[in-house]
Amino acid sequence: MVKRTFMLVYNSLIVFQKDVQLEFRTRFSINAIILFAITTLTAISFSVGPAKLDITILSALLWIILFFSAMTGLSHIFVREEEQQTADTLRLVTSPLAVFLGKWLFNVVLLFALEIIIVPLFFILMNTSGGNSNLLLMVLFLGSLGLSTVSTIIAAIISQASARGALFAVLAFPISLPIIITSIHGTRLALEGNSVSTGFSDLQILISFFIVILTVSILTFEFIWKSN
Amino acid sequence: MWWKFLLGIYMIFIILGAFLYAPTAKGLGETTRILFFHVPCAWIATLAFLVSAAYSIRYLRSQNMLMDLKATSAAQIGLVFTILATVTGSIWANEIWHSYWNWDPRESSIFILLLIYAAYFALRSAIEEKQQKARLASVYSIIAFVTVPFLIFVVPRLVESLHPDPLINTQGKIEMDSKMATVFFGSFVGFTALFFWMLYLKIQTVRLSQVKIKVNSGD
Amino acid sequence: MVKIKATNLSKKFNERLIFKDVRFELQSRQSLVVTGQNGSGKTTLIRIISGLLSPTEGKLVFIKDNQEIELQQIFAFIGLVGPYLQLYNNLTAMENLVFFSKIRGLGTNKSKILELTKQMGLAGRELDYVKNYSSGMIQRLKFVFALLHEPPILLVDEPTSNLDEKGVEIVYGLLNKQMEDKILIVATNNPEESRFGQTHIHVGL
Amino acid sequence: MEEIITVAQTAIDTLNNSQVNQSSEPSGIYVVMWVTLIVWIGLFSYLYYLDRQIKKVKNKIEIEKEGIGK
Repeated sequence: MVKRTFMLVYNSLIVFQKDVQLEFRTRFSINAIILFAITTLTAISFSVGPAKLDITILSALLWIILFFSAMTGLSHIFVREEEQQTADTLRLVTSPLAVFLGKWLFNVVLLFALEIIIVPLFFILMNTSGGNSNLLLMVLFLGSLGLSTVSTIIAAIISQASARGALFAVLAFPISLPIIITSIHGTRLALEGNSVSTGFSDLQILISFFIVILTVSILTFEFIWKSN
Repeated sequence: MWWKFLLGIYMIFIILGAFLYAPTAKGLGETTRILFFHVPCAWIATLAFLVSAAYSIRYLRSQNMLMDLKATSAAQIGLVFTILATVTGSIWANEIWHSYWNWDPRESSIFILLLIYAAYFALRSAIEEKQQKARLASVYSIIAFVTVPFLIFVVPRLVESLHPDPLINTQGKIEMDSKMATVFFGSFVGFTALFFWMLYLKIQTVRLSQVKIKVNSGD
Repeated sequence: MVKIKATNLSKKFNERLIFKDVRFELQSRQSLVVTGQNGSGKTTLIRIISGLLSPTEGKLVFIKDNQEIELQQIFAFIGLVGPYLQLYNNLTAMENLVFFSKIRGLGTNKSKILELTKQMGLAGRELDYVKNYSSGMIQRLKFVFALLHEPPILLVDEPTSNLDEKGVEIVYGLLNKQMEDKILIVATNNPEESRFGQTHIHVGL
Repeated sequence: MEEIITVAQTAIDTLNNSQVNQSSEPSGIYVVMWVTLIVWIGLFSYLYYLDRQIKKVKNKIEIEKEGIGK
């Protein structure tokens, strides 16, 4: 049993490494996701002007930007494989789970890379202080972990359907609502400077949602990946 | 076949009970009676989704198209009840809070369920090949089903950040005296029976439309 | 010793029958040729045999030392070359092949890769991007990909598409070599290639 | 449709006069009426849609049966 899990982890890392290699060559997803986030952010801060927005709206805005940036960039990882007909080659060489974990890891890293750029920029452009930063970091970490998991499994589904682009946000939005709502609430608490303990129930929800969605994705991915 | 006739009579009693027998809750006046119709619709919307997800799991395990057909039928009826629940909910909200929509926890959960149904059918219409459509739609309904329970903890947070004043939530718990409770649960049972009858009807209709006339050729 | 047994395979896409009652049994040193015009279901049958697609009816069984192999494991036993299988254009040929050999658990094993690329006449071009390859070269590279793990079963869908005569000669030599001690299944509508199979199946109504 | 509405109307009037009208908004009961109507009209139209489907299937079977008969 140990050998099989080792093989699984090893294969997932190879899939991940291949996707990173491909991404550096084309830089297709990273450009799409960062450009989208920056344009949305500047558009918002431009229209808001110098006014200081109330904290609830700010935290809602932050997560809306993150959600829709995810919708722009996180589906390429599967859609590209199907469009360039390399998905069948991949089906021949490794197990579905290794493919899912490799691509899931890629989306998690991609979303974190986006956040490293966008979140500081967000606070600068919206001229607000970070409030209780470790609560904020925890909410951001767990929220985007859940968001990238939902985006990965939904991307796998739409890569098999036609009209892919429009469908991605329509399918992913209701599923990620629990993350978005809880993260907005958590971010608001953080920006108001509350302690981690007050925001603890939000973190609990985010962790349990992430674990549940990852488990169900692992159980169902095989049915998405294998065409019958 | 007699139980169908009885169900009709039973539902008539429920309506009469709702209008004449059950008292009204204080502060809500006559509009309390909406309770007997709105809440069962919302309950059926969730029950239909549970039934659909269960059939989806059975489809994935058995690859038997009949399971997918039942899942879609349950989802379609569920969508009808979700729309009814959303409409009746907003009418009731307008009566009590004088605004058709204010993201009260129940309204938002039903609305999110409506979004999930809409996404489910959007996905189904985006795929041509029958088996692939069944497979992907089943997976989506299972994933969506797993996220629905989280809404119960999460949606109140949405309200708390949008409507900090507690007035909205007073109506959360309605104390029901015995008369009201009997009509309320009676209506629940009636609507559930109605749902399963409609489900049976829908499944038979679709199965009939797929029947092939087997030509018993002599040779 | 590997065996494939297929019993009355049939495939339907939304009520459209592609083929039915396909039956064959193959052991080492036996080969099969599948013929039929394009769109007749040749490719669908090959995809079913390779495990990419499951049949509507019928059963496909892989047996190794008379023990049935699980569906997930059969990929290690199969090499597939087909027009619908693409390699990663934005990676070089070597990067592609190293990725495939590592993920098949063979480590980087560059020596095998170089040996196969030389055999296919691609020596010296391993570090170019696949997107700069001509379609003939890509077809040859697909053979390298398919033979990397020395599969007991080689499935080839239209073996000589886009190949010049030099390429055709190499591929035919390769198919003959495979027939010597392993299983070969070729799908083609080029009558000249039907000599590669003792048994023949014609697909299409 | 008109008779049904007048019947409902008389039922409501008798109801209002017979009970002491405790609720401040007399219109409350009408809202309940509308809600009930919406629920039953919704269900009725869905069942009518199902009925249409069954009729379509019946015609299809008839045609196919005639086809075989010839």
